[in-house]
Amino acid sequence: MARRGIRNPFEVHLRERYGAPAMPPTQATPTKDQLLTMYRKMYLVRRFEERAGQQYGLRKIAGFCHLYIGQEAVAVGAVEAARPDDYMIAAYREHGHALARGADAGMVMAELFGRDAGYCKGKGGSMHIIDLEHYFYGGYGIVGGQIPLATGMGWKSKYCNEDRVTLCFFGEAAANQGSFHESLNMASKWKLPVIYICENNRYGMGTAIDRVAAVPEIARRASAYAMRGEQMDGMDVLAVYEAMTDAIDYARKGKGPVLMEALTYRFRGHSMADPATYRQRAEVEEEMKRDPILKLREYLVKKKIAKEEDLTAIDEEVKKEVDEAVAFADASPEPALEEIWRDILVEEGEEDVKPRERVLGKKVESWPETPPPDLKVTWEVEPRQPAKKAG
Amino acid sequence: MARRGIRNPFEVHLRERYGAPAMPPTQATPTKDQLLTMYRKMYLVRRFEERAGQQYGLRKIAGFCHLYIGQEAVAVGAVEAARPDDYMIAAYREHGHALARGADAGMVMAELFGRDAGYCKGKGGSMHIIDLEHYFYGGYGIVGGQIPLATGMGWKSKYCNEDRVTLCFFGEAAANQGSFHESLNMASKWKLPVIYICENNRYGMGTAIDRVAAVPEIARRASAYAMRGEQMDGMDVLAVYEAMTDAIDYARKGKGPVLMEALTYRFRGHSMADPATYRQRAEVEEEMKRDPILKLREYLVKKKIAKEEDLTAIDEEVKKEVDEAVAFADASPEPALEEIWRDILVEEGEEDVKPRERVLGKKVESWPETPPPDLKVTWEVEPRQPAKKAG
Amino acid sequence: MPELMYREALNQALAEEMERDHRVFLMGEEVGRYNGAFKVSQGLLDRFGSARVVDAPISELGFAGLGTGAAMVGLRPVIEMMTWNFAILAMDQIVNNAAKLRHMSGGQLRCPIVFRGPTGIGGRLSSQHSQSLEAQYAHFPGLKVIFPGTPKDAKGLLKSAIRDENPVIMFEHEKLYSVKGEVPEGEYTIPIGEADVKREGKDVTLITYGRQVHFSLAAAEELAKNGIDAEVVDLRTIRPLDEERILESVKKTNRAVIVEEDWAFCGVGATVVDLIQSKAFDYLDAPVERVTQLPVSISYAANLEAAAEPSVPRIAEAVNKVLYRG
Amino acid sequence: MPELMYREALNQALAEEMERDHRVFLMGEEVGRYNGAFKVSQGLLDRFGSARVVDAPISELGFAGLGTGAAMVGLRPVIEMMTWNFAILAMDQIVNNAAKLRHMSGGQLRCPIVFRGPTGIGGRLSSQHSQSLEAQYAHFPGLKVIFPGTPKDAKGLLKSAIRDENPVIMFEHEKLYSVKGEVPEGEYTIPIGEADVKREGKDVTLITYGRQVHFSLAAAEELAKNGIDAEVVDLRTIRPLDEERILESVKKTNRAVIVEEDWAFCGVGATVVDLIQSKAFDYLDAPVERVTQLPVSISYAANLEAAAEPSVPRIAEAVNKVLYRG
Ligand SMILES: Cc1ncc(C[n+]2csc(CCOP(=O)(O)OP(=O)(O)O)c2C)c(N)n1
Ligand SMILES: Cc1ncc(C[n+]2csc(CCOP(=O)(O)OP(=O)(O)O)c2C)c(N)n1
Ligand SMILES: [Mg+2]
Ligand SMILES: [Mg+2]
Repeated sequence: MARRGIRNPFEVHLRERYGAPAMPPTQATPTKDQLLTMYRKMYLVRRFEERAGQQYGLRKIAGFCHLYIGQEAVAVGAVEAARPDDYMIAAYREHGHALARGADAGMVMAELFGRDAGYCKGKGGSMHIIDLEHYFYGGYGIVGGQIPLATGMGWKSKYCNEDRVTLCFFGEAAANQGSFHESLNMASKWKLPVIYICENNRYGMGTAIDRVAAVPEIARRASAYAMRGEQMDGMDVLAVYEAMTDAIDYARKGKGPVLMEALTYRFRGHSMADPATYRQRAEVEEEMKRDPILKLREYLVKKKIAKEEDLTAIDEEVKKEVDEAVAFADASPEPALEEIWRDILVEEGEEDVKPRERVLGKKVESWPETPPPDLKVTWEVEPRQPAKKAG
Repeated sequence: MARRGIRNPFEVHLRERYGAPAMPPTQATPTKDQLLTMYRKMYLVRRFEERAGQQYGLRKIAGFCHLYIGQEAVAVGAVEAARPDDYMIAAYREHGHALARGADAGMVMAELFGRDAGYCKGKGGSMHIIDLEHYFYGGYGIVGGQIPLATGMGWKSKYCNEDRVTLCFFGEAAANQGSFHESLNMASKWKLPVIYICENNRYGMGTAIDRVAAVPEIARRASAYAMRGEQMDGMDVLAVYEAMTDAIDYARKGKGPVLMEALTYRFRGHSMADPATYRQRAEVEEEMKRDPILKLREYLVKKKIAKEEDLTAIDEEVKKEVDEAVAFADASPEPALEEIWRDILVEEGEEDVKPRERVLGKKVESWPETPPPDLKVTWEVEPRQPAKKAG
Repeated sequence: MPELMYREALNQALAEEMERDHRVFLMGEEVGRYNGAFKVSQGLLDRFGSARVVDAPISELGFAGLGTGAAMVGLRPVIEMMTWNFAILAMDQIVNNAAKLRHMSGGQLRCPIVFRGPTGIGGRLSSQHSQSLEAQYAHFPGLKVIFPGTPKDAKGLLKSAIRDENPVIMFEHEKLYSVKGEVPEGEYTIPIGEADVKREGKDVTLITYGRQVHFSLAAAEELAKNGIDAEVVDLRTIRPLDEERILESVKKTNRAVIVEEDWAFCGVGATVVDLIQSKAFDYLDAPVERVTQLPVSISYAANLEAAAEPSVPRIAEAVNKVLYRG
Repeated sequence: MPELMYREALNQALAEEMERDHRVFLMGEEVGRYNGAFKVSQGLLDRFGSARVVDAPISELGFAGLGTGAAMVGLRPVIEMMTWNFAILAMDQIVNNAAKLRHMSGGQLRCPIVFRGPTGIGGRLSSQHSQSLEAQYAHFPGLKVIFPGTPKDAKGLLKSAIRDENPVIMFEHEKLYSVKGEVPEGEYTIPIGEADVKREGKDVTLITYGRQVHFSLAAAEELAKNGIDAEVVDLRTIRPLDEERILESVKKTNRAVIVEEDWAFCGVGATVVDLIQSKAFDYLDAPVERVTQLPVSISYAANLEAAAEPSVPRIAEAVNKVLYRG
């Protein structure tokens, strides 16, 4: 089977399914273009994050800065499986998600620098990268706080009768929050098109998930919501792509939400401030052998989809792009002081900011449409059935 | 089997077990005394609640007043299976729990009247009956709010190396709260001796649980916490007694918490203010056929454990007790006005109020002991194991 | 003008706005088949269907966040909290998300949502169920906070709130739902941010909002019998505060009493005192007095509950104090 | 006296109290193996074991409630909130349970618990992570609220809080943890409810708390160069407020400036203004001024963050204003 072949070179975890039965696999095979795109994006995220880490060391970035290094396959594989106008939302470890979605690296870096040319004018910083042009809704700092938001985004799609899905990323430690429980119950009951993607990197800050969770395999918890739950190898971009293709198809067809658990690992500390002494060196080294970028690279070469040189050329391009991003961020001034009063409340008649238009003067073509006031709501959550008087 | 025999005359639901395997049944057979005590208590609760309803009609009780009629078997069976010094806590539908525990009916009624002779000096009212003499900790009005409290009470027992368990009652609608999720995860992870007893009366106010829950069989959700979960027939006091005896034994032996789901029904509206028009008359009538008091009565007579006359004599005694309770409450004055300033903060050196002592001048013998400052904490939540430095 | 109950006025506002804009939906506990715990949503499920009038599970944090997320992508949710006491569970979504989306996104996102529901001392419900929480939300930039005292204001302000592009927190008082008042026929709105002089007077200014508007007006009538002519300023909106109207009145009367049901400590009235003393200090003939709930938890017992609340005699007493009378 | 960092002083307080009373345990995210997100609990797990220094799941509502329940039955929990921003999720347990147990039970229950953790503008963390929330808790009867500004006060107040029979909310400022100060050797406590005059002066009273104590002292030094002699009153406890010490100082200087990092609207300072104007109106030579955070959400950008905070020049400006100077 071709699909099995794709996963062959990787040491994959079993793709298990819990709860509601999964759909038959969709046999998603990425094209060569897609494979190269995924390679490029993963390397972009890696390189970007390495440079962000450096810049943090140079004190050009401050506050918390959570790097995505090691987890690149999750965001990149998921984005590749989704439509560009599917909604996407994440937590504070979201530089990679924004970049995978197509955000401008320079403007992301400028945001990390707290500069005017950042996506959020430097107001949000590392934890709040938001790029609506790419349907990327951020970037949230309260653990678990974005999970109800995603549920509402899914609600909107159902309400407006769209076939859009929402991808919601969060960590395994966030699954211990009440917001997870309340959201998944509602999403399942109302069959909202949301894919809840738990990036299980095994640690929430310094705490291993099995120290604080009775059921550390988050996908298993789907059964408490009569929801489809599934694990995928988060260190294997093709496994993610394949599993997410299935899951998205399922949700898009209106069958309900899915809880996906990506088994992954972060190679760095929780944030730039964390020396990560709570992990054994051997464990980290073992996991680094499963580096998702190296894996894909080996696969592409072995399968003769690309030559070493082609990939090295991509690497070089990406390095340049990231160098330029840093230079771009460096060159941007701080936001003007009067910005302090802006964006607290929407003023009468005020338009929303389109970052690339504002910063680069580019005409922004894609932007999430707002439903019109006269939209037809055809959905019924449940049959109308007034009860009769009791005795 | 004798135990099967006990349940014979009743139309019981299957006693299912989910999640962690249950212990072998303990073959709990109540003695004749216990059977009569349970009968008496169930009828006391019934009668008390009927009179409370009347008094509400007479405007002697105000605010919200949630009657327990129909659900008596749950609190009574559970209390009978527990030790008197096991902790117990419930929500706002708790008159029955307090009475089952042995609270003075007159003082409960006085609390409902908002009088000085009430358990809480009339400050708490119907939703906050608290009787520490009987290890009954209330009485809480925020749906799901008592579930974390119970978890902390169980924590204390473990911390102090007691073999005490905590019984925590809540409704099925409360299981949709984040507090349920967060509590059960911690309790299971730390193997706290808490029995979470979900009284599934099928409605949270006017909303049937299957309208708002993806998994309306609450016990099934235990699997998300690797916890023992089990359903019991909440209209059958012997089934409750038996299942709870097992569950308490399991928790007391340190095997961890249990999620028990009592399938029950409330015969009245959500509160006195609720006409309950959201239920079909036929449904209510059908459920009333399963009246737990009638069932036990029939069983006692059929099994020749008691004669009709004996039970009628108990009924008469109870009626008198409740009449006296009303008279007692009527005779109590309102709290003194300076009470407004008391019980907001504990003042230096202030003693805790012992209600029966304060109101009736009785020497209170049993009272939850406070652990001494020099108690030995022998429990370790997890092995101490400092991690080595990562690379 | 026809007389309507406060709850009916709110119901009209909801129905009109849902008719006008199909992006508006109402979600909360018991809002649908039960027609609302306080019957504010009477008939709306039948009229608008179950996707627009939605019975939520008891998951305040979850559905407050769901609404916020839906607002982020263009819907206009009205989230009913059965009471604001329960919404403390949802405060994170309101304060950390709804109030900050515009800011964190540097102007990309907007969050047009209304969180509304009853508050205050509802009557014999004890301490968990009898809280005033308007100061809690008014504290945060990024939110608007309204608290109408009459059916007319309730309807007009709710309509403005639903049309507002920002998150609006609306407090309704449990004991006002059955209070009647004149409500104009046909379309009208009342702008957020405008206080209303409910009674003109020249001797003292009573500044108030919510249910206390009625107590204040009653006190003004009492005081009139003693020849004291009180002006009653109904804030209606707590944030943004109508500074101008407050100061104008105080500069005229030179004396102010603030009447609020909430606790005094860090309450709305404290902010009004601050405003007056900092911007009209020289006009004041006496320190500003406040009539608030006593600094205690509210009891179930009738006498303790009543004694803790503001009352007409307590208002009159405060007025006499600022007038150096009695 | 030895110099200690604020975090070390807190650590000492915890260790001493845990030694003294075995009912005391510390629970929170990362308090154990990680030794605390801000290292306040450094070494405590090793010393006291995993039942007394407990790494909790990210379930703020759950473990705040667990602590409250444990306190109800006789333990004395210290619940660490990684920051108070996250504790908004737990507010229901604090406000609806811990603060009301004594009341609802008519005096049967007590709830000796400390909720503590960092707060304030921690430095380049944007709006969700930079909030001041002391006014939120100070609002409610049934809670005590403390906010020490120095290592000495931090240690002494935390020890008092742990021994208190009531729920105590303790705010620690993120930026104070590495600030050093003298801490007496040996056993001492600082009573809850007592303000402290950190600098005596006669021209104007600066009333402040938390990190702003340092800004206020720095401003006083600046002002001294211009011949202005400022008294700095450090509240230390926000509720109950030390009314006496505040009024005494204001009656002496006749001028007051309140300096707080929190937002102004319904903030602590508003209540202090109310106190002063209502009880020392005739002593005031000028309206009370407030220096607070601007009414905006805090941005990540360095310049916007800095401009929103109180600062020495802003304090000096306010002092000049109440002195009708410059
Ligand atoms: C409600 C809340 N509690 C605590 C924190 C502090 N905190 C930030 S990230 C984090 C760990 C989260 O771990 P996980 O969800 O697994 O995501 P990861 O960082 O591994 O991507 C914690 C405790 C927070 N930001 N919000
Ligand atoms: C947090 C919260 N939300 C809503 C309410 C209003 N309310 C009180 S009881 C109730 C229904 C609870 O149903 P369930 O948990 O099944 O218990 P039952 O009343 O059936 O015993 C609701 C919605 C509340 N008290 N607290
Ligand atoms: Mg993680
Ligand atoms: Mg129920």
